[in-house]
Amino acid sequence: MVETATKLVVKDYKSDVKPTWCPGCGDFGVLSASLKALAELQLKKEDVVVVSGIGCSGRMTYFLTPYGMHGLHGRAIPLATGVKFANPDLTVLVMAGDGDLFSIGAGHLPHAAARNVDITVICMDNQTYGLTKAQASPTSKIGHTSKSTPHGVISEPANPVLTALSSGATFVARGYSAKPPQLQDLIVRGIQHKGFAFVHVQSPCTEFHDTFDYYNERIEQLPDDWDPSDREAAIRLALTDDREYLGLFYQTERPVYETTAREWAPINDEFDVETYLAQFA
Amino acid sequence: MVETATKLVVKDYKSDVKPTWCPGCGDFGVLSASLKALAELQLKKEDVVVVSGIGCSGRMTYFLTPYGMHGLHGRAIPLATGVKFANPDLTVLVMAGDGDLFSIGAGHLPHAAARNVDITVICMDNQTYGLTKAQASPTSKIGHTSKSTPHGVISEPANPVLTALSSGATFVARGYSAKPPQLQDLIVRGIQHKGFAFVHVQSPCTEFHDTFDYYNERIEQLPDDWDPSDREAAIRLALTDDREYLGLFYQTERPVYETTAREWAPINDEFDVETYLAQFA
Amino acid sequence: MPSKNEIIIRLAGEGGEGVISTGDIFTLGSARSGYNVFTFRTYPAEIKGGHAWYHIRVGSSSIRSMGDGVDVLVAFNAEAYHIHHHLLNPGGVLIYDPDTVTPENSDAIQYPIPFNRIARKDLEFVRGKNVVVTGFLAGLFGLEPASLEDLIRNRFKRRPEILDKNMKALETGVAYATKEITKSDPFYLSETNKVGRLVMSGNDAISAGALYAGCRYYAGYPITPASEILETMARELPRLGGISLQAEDEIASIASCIGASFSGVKAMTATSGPGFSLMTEFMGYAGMAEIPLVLIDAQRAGPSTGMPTKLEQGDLNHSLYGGHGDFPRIVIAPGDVKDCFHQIVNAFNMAERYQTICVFLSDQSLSHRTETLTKPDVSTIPVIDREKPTDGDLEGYLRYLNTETGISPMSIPGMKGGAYTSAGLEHDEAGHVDKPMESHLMMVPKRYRKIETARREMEKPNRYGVVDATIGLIGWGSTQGVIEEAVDRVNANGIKAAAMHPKVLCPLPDEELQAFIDSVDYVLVPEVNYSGQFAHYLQANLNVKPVRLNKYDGLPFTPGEIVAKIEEVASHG
Amino acid sequence: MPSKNEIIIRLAGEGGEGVISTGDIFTLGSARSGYNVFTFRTYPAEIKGGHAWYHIRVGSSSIRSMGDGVDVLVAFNAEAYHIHHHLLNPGGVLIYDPDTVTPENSDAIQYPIPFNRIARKDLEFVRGKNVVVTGFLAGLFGLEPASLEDLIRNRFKRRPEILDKNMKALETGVAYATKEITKSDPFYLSETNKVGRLVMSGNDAISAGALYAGCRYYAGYPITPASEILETMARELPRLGGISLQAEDEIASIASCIGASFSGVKAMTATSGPGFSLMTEFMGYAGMAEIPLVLIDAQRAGPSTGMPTKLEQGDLNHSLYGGHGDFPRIVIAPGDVKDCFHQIVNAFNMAERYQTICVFLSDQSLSHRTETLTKPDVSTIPVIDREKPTDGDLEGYLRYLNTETGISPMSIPGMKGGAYTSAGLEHDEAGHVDKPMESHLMMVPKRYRKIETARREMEKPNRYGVVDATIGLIGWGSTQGVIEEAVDRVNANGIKAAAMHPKVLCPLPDEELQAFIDSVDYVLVPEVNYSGQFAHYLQANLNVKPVRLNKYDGLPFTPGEIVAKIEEVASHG
Ligand SMILES: Cc1ncc(C[n+]2csc(CCOP(=O)(O)OP(=O)(O)O)c2C)c(N)n1
Ligand SMILES: Cc1ncc(C[n+]2csc(CCOP(=O)(O)OP(=O)(O)O)c2C)c(N)n1
Ligand code: SF4
Ligand code: SF4
Ligand SMILES: [Mg+2]
Ligand SMILES: [Mg+2]
Repeated sequence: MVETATKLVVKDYKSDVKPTWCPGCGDFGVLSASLKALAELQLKKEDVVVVSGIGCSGRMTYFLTPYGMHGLHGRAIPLATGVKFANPDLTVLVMAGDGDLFSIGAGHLPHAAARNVDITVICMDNQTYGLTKAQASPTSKIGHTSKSTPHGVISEPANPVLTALSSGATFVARGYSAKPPQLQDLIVRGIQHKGFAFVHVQSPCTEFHDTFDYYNERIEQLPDDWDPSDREAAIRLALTDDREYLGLFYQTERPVYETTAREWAPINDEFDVETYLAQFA
Repeated sequence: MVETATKLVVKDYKSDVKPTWCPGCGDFGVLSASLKALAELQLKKEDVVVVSGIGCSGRMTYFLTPYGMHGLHGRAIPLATGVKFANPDLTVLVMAGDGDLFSIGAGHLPHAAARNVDITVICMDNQTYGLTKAQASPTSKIGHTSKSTPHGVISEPANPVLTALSSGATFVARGYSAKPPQLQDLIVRGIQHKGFAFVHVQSPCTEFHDTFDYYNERIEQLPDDWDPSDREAAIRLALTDDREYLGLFYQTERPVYETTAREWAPINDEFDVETYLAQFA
Repeated sequence: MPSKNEIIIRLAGEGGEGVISTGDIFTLGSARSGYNVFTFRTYPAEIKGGHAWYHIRVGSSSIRSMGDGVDVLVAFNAEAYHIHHHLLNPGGVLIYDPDTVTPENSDAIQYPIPFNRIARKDLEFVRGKNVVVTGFLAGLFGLEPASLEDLIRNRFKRRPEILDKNMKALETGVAYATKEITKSDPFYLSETNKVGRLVMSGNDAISAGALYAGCRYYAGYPITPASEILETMARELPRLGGISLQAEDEIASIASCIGASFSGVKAMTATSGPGFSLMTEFMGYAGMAEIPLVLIDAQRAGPSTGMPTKLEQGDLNHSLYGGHGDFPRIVIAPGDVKDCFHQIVNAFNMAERYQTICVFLSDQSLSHRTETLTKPDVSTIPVIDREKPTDGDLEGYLRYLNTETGISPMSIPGMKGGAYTSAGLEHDEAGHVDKPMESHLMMVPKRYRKIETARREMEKPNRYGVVDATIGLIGWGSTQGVIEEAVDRVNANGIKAAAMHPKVLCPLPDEELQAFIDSVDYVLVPEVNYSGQFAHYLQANLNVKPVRLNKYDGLPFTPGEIVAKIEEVASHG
Repeated sequence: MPSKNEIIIRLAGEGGEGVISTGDIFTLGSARSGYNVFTFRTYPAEIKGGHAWYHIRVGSSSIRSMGDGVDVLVAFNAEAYHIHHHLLNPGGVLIYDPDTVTPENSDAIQYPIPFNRIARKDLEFVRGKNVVVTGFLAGLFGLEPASLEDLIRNRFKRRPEILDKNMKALETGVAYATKEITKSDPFYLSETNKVGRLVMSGNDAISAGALYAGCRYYAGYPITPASEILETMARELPRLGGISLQAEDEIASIASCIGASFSGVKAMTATSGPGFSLMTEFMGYAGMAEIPLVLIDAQRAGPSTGMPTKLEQGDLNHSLYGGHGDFPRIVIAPGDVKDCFHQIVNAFNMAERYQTICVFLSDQSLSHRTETLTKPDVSTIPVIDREKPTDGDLEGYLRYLNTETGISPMSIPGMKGGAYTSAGLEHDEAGHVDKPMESHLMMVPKRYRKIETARREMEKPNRYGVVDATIGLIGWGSTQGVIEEAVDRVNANGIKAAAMHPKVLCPLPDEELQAFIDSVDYVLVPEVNYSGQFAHYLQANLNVKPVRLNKYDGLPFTPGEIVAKIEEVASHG
């Protein structure tokens, strides 16, 4: 059958480059969930662009076969915005670290969320700066000692899910790299969602800040009867800090920027320079 | 009496520079409330530093007699952080625009709030870019047409109070430039507050986007029995968009960064270079 | 008295008082009537208050600069009179409101007109003052009122309640000039021909040229004097299927342009100094990842926030050298408004062909000035697209193929077989990052080879002026017209001078420049900055120790300033 | 066979395999035993995997570079053997694990040692492999084990469970060298004197010097190869009453430093290329508002993310020219580790005295290399504070007083009568911004005058080498030692060469450099970048067309490379 012949499988999305992550790194779980999500959606690899930041997490693009942009530290979201705006037919994913998205890049996420750009942002949160070898990150917990905080962290940790919710993201979820099937499902639904989707992933750094045990103890699924249309309730849950909820916190529909922006005028692709210049005659 | 002789009055804080704002500009209300707040607190002008951004709002420093830093667009908060960290005895105010704080500077406020830096940030929100002559700002409402959005704004407006609340600010209030006494009071309490205080001010731009009527209709005081210690309730109210609540939304206590940071070690101001170098011998 | 049909007019007064709008209407009216115009305007960085002025040179023959001095000063208030009256040329005209200005004795021709009183009392329309003045000028210099009427009708078409009042104000101004005063000046705008001319600002021409070049993605953040480009693109792009984004800052602006260009769409951002500095890191990314991008920097006086509404050619250094590490870049500076159209197309062509960042240096005077120009003949202005891989290339596709020209065919998302990861890390031909040292040794020269290719292929600068010149002027950017005017003037007076004004500054057309330098005895480099950035750059690259002429008061050169320096050089020679 | 007491050792293997820690322990052990050391290390930008190596030159006389080739190669795996074995000098030694490496026939002396098996089987401690190797090297070259034992004790003092295992591993390694193999190489580290020497990395010396200079505020964002400075400052500043901040990004880092400096505290930030580019806008602010600030750029290979763990002197252009507009800046590049201490104090002194941004250019090799040095004699290194207003100045205080030196006394918050607004807008002497054009005409030259004052007052570069040199080398930054070594070597062979190595690059000590240039026949400028940024800068400022020697493979020069170029120049001469 023609159909089975063209069916895309995980291997089609996996590049020949061997991941350079440390053994056990949480990012492997994110990679495998992403590969499976792409296969589940049967996306053509030439129609997908993965934009990454700089960090261990940012190496992701090299391990995948779709188009990739390994961008600059903190700037994956605005890069991805341009990729998507220029060609809305593309599926655009951002895969970046907690430092990338919530430290140096903290100014961009709220704007992309407010615009409801139709991209899916996956935050690979390890509560540390992996690539630069173990400084504190904005999501590091109070008291965490690291190379850059020898006396312990004294800032309130960033709350990625809360930030996404209060910035106007229309899809907000949390996964865990030790639970790839659920993560795969959240990524699939994030991609399917029309609008700005944010998937927060707890993805521990086994080399410098192994929090697997910590999370294994604290994770909890959202209640079965969870109503993802209730933003206030989602915020309330995001504020809880003794439990780490997993699942789809919130989803809503709102016009997508790049669609609305093109609806402003009947499109006439040709630029008629003579007519245009006539206004200055 | 010596006491009355040294009493500082509004005039002591007002410089000789005539404000260059347009007649009726909301920023006049912020200026007068600030002057009165400084006088109410009897702060010595040499012990106050006002750090401003770039915009009509940013001109504030020139109209005041305390020390001032007219900084760069979007960077008033990190500048003020350094001013305060270097000398915690100073009273440090940030006075900046909506563009300053929530567009180009959006990445800084959450970090200063998380650190609980003991500064008071006053956002002079006119929902437009005044100084560059009327482009849309992050707080412009959907549909607002401006020079840069001839077809209308299509991004969800930023919600400064909500952002401050979800970033961990320990004091969050809203005033209105047409209500200077309340604004004065909020600024006074913001300054008195030990930690990161955020005062959102609706301060309309009469030249390009006059929203006085709009706000006059929509403002409402927080209920008398409002409990400013309830963060969830504050967030709920911040999410309301048919009414514009004024008053102190939220206040809490948390360790202040620059205090805690100095508590790490018994302080010995002298650097003994010989002892220090001995570790490398 | 012979009539003079070229006039230098300066309107001056309080910002927001109508100085700028009077200037705009009069300029456009003159241009529509077939005259050539050239303007300069400046106003305080504040919205209201402060001192603003508008300078218009208008005439029937070609006009290339602000000219020297002022023939006609319209002083809206006493401060304006005091600041500008000493600039009046002999036989010049002073127009003022006798209720606010008391001129000293001077040999200027004086026309008092109580425009404030006329507006307030006669017209009961205080804000009509500027239109009264416009009418007065039209009446005085014989400009057909018809084109002004059209302009006013257009300007107020959505506000009928004040349209009539403004028409009345215009009429009153004209009548005052023709009936209430006795014309004793020689200035008269005679009939002229109207064919095929446009009147545009630099920012208008940049936007038009960008759209013509195929720009379909724009992102920018407001900043003086670049904001009009954002505003035009926001209006025009949607109907062309493009998108314009007011980004959250300049970093996001350039980032999203790079994303869009990666997606295959021609992209541009525009800013001024502070934003340009913020874009530095991404300039290097475009250089490293080889992504075409046009970055317009409308220079204003720096450093830092500087003087946002004043002129300075102060960002050449940053264009040429800004950013960490070694990477290739194109730098282009247009010479006048017409050239803005031409050179922005060139900028896109070069960005696309050489797949890197192209910095386009306009400035406050050029972006905001209005000039008349002949309509660009677009049939002579080719549009070049980046090279894409062929089907053959896509088998075993190597994004960063190490070619002789340095140019590697660039695939775009959607192309099957073309997938690669664009990288700011050092990478090999395939884009892989695992052998950085070997890659660096191959890729650094490959990237620089594109610049050598560009140097071979690009338009070369022309020589202007007499063939046997002993003094050679080398300029860049918006000073082209004023330099050429100065050259003409000294040539007419027996000093042999010539000029060369390269538009592409990087790569530098070094052969042509060196030949020019070698052909003269003295080289003079006039530029609007303190440190002599261009002179320094020429010294580093060529065999030359130029005489420098630097101006840094925030204003453009006048031809006389350059003439004086040429004469000084000539007399020391 | 005469024994050689200088050895060039290279350890190479998989990143994370212990290459770096073996190198560190051996280097420190040697230094503690009184030898001089000089290292270079590089590893992949990834955390795990990839190829890493550590280069140590150790000996009893002064050591100024990596040296040429390799005397002793320790190949941790086959790849390491293949990449590096051709670098072995004649009579060199190959140390390898016969279980993983099969060397080709060669004249190298071969010492197989099955360190993997020893660690796994004999010691039952797989991770002890690197300590076995360390012990082996100590045994082989006659290093006293005592200092190594101390180091290991220190390193594992908080993990007693593996301390003993490591001590055992060390012992086993030493024993293997002395008992299991027959030493046939000439290398032997003889006794030496231990007095008054330190062993530090560039980043150590920078941090120490900054603390000595009075730096009490630090803000930075992690980045290779600057992060250790943040880490040191975070540890040390609190007990000195200072604060160190890991900021949210580099813009906030520099902003908060400028705020702190405005408050009167000496402030510093450190970064590498990408962060440096992001700081561009604030460099101009410091220049315009005249705020003292030290900005360390530990250069790495660019452009863009480039090669984060490799060397390049690629950010000189950005230091000199980066940023919009014309503003004065100081640029300093230290020559070696000891000089890092000296020059960072100088950087603070100059930043404070001239109230502007001082860029301090370290690089990946210098920041991360370990060198032995004589303890700096701080009594000869003055610390200068900024000029503050006197009580007299505070009457009618003018923050930006237009003085002859360009330096205006700077008040700080808390000073009564000293209040002013620091401005990025152009301002007059009081800091007022309402007359920008007049102010600009006064203030631009005033700000530049500080640079002329600095040029007069600053330390001048020394000449190194023979007095009657015909070839002059001019270098900058971390290449000082290798250039001097090359000069010594050619001088010994009859070529007359000399070198000048300015530390303050801006203002350029142009008189001294021109005199040096004029005293030789040829000028050679070696630098670790492709485009020759320093040569270009010299050409722009001086009368010189230097011969260039550019290296851009991410590694430091070896003396031999420079010697070869000098010989080439000499033979063409
Ligand atoms: C502008 C800039 N600043 C700093 C760096 C250095 N840097 C590289 S990755 C990184 C942080 C990595 O942390 P995170 O984003 O959490 O990613 P992770 O490595 O933990 O996956 C930093 C600071 C850089 N590349 N660019
Ligand atoms: C980096 C940079 N980008 C852009 C500008 C231009 N600019 C000056 S003020 C301003 C926005 C002003 O808006 P806002 O912050 O809301 O202040 P307002 O004038 O409305 O009080 C902009 C974009 C600048 N000065 N610096
Ligand atoms: S350092 Fe941490 S985040 Fe980076 S690859 Fe290793 S385990 Fe993963
Ligand atoms: S433009 Fe608007 S914000 Fe600016 S001074 Fe005028 S009224 Fe105020
Ligand atoms: Mg991380
Ligand atoms: Mg505003």
